[in-house]
Amino acid sequence: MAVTGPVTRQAKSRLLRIYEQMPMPKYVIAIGSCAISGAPFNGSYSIYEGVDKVIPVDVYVGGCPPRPEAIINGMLRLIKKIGSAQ
Amino acid sequence: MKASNLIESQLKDEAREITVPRERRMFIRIAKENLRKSMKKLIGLEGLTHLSTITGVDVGSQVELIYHIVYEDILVSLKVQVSKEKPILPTIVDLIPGALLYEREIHDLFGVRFKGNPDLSRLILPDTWPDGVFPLRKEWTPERISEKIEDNHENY
Amino acid sequence: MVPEEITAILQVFLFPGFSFLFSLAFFVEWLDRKLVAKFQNRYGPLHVGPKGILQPFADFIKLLSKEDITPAMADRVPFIAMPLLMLTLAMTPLFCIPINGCSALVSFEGDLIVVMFIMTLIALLLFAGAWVSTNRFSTVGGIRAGLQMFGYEIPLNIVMIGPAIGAGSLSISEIIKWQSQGRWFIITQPLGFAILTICLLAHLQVVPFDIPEAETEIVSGWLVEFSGKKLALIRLARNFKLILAASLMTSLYMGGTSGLWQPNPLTYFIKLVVCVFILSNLRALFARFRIDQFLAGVWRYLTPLALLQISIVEVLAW
Amino acid sequence: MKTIKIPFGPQHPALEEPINFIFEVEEERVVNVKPRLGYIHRGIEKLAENRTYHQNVYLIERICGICSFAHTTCYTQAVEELLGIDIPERAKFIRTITAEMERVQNHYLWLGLTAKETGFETLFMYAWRDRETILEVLEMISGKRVNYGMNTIGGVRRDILETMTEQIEDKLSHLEDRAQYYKKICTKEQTILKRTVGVGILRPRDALSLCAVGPTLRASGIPRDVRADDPYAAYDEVPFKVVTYKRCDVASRILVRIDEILESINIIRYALENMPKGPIQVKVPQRVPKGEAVSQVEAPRGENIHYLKSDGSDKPVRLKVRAPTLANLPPLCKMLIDVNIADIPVVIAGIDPCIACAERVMLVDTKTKKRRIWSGDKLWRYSCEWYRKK
Repeated sequence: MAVTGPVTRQAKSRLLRIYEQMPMPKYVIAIGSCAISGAPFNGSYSIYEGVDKVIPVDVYVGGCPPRPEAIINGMLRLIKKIGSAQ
Repeated sequence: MKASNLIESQLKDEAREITVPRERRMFIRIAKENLRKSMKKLIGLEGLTHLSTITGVDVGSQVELIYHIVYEDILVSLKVQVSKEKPILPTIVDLIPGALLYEREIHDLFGVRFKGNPDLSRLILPDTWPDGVFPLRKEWTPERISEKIEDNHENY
Repeated sequence: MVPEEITAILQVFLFPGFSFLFSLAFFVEWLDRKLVAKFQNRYGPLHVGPKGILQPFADFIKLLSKEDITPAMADRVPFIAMPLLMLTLAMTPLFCIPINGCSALVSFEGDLIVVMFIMTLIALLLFAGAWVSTNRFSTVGGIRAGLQMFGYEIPLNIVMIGPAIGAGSLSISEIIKWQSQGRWFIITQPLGFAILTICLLAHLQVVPFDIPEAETEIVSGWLVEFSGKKLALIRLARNFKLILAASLMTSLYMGGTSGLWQPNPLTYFIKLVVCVFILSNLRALFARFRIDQFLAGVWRYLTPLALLQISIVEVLAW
Repeated sequence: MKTIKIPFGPQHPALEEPINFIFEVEEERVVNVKPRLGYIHRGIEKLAENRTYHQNVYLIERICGICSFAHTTCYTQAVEELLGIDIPERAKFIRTITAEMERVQNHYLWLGLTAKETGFETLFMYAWRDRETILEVLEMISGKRVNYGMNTIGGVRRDILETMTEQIEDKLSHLEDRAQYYKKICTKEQTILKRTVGVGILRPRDALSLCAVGPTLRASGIPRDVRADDPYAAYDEVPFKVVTYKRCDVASRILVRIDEILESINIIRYALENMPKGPIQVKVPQRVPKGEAVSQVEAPRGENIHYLKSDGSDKPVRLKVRAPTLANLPPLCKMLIDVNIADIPVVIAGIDPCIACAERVMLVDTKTKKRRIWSGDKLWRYSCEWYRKK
């Protein structure tokens, strides 16, 4: 599951619901610094500082917005991680 | 400057004070009572009037609402003040249907109630948001807000 | 074990039977995905196997390994049975299509009617599967699939009867023998071939008519609740439907295995690839119709044209 | 508005608000619509009040990934008006050029997504491939594909050098004939016409009373464009035509946007030729004198309004941002009345919502009063999650 952008208070319940609906094995990749730590919106009353406050995250891709190459690199790492976990 | 003179002539009796910071801009302060009257006049002018948005500003004990209206090429801002204790204003949704969402947003963030607005339900803030907390008011500092929210719905 | 029985078993399991059809299914899916990718100016599957040819097989294995969720509200037995049924139903008509030489494994007078019946059964099964998985999307998807079926069934069946009347027999192998003297029905009945392609597109629920599975409107229609092994079987069944559609087009209108020289599987294979090319070409060209536009279009244009085609065949007996 | 393919990463439109529509439906016809926002409400206006003016530039840029330059232009103009400074001519021209490039990029993106909504995959792929060319140009100028970070209070941070102009030139001509090609398709291709003509009607009278903005308004025949009515940056020196169409449906919105691509390309060409020499930035004090300012900008999706109030300190008292999509919501609700359920995504895409249109469409069947919640399209949820694989 690829999560981008900050997790707002309103959207948290839906994120959790979708996470549970996913068939096993589940992997989450947080794309963008907003998803990693809430980036410029830190301190706002309506967002959580990062996706890992809500669901476990496997791979983080930094950048705001991250470059396409960075995302592809993130995906490759995820695939390696899946391979090693298998 | 035909358009601006036209507006001035129309609103001169209601307007308490008119300032023109630069061409194509105009700020007019009006009393709460004749908000609807001046709005009707503005819409009455032939040509194209379009409500861009309503801005809320917390000025100490009062909440100031600014109605930004574009007429021809001039951006007119009608400023109305309403007290924080009794924040009630007549709605303008019947005059300008487009104002519905703006009024709901102001109601969410500033707590100003618009008499006559058909539906003032939550627009921006989540459903679990505690009533009475109006984030954009100065007295609600970010710390107070987050602490009020934490104890409100920890069950989430 | 008498030699004939061995060869019969070999034929059923090996050559024109299961293993050949399975590999053909994956090859056809790969071909379709590659062609559509080429039309859309992108690569298509690349990494698994040479030129990505093993990608469909890899998808199949991956889906088998995924967790298989049966929604609590859905009634279990039909929900589980539906993909299996769909796969078997999609595969059986392929045995009536002659691939090796002029006669199919199972060829008797009237096997064309059996094929038509099974194709309608598949569409019905799809509607039942959607209804069983009690998800709002799938119910709407199922209703749309049902509606779409009413639309394309009649012209499809009429147009499939055309060549049978022309060749004077209801068995696909006879039709091919009749066409082997070079008189392909595509030349004598071009209108029939066009209508057959359009209806097969609707049968395969491919883009211009993928209304039951419209991604942007109802996520993935009746497919939404199937996951894991069930989804793998359904996708495999869809590949078989594609082979069935392409081979129907070849055997009924383009002379199946009969070609310039002695009938053999190679000519059938080439024509199959040509038909898949036509189908995926159409798939990449159109936007999706709404269900009411589709029904209006079918009842106003396709059915009368199909009747016209049949009357021409009846009168002139080409 | 994105798909589940990996390469469409975060630079995909960072949309503003995933929205929840409540439709009341009689069989296939929609009877009433009620929007519900807030899924991505990040409290930007509250954050802006405890950040300095220069920090706010980065915050404002991240309101919306696609019209980020429009937001920063609007914000910096408001601050410059309060400071009473005038930015150098060259900076004005660079702002105009980058704004028009962002418009071209936005409209190509929108064209692709509308095609995706109607199920036309190929046009979606083609439009997005062509969008890459304009993204390369933007990357060459500003170093970033989306949130360019070009704007700062008092001018622009990067210059458009002479060496870049002829590269930009041939990329623009490529984009121009692609736009002509798409215009031919969108007027002749039967399947697109079937799905867009006569769908989502917005009559001029409704467009005016509901305060629609941008291409949605201009597609109903009303020539209102902030670049013409209240020229900012270098728009008073650059000649251009306001594009309007009369047919008031999704098809005319497609044509308005394609014509605007062509118009923007001419503006960029004209501005590149007679861009004056000179500095591109002016030194600016930290503290802004007391006062208030309203600034308007024509973002790709419509009119963008920023209201800024300052009290002499280095932090704004109040910053109000109204993005064009909020203004286009009431007209959208009007358009969605008595529309076929299958057309809902197409009509929503019509106003090019800067919303993930992850609409959780709740169908309230008026007869049976049964409430069916349709998560309209889980794939499109912006702030929550994309499926990793279909």
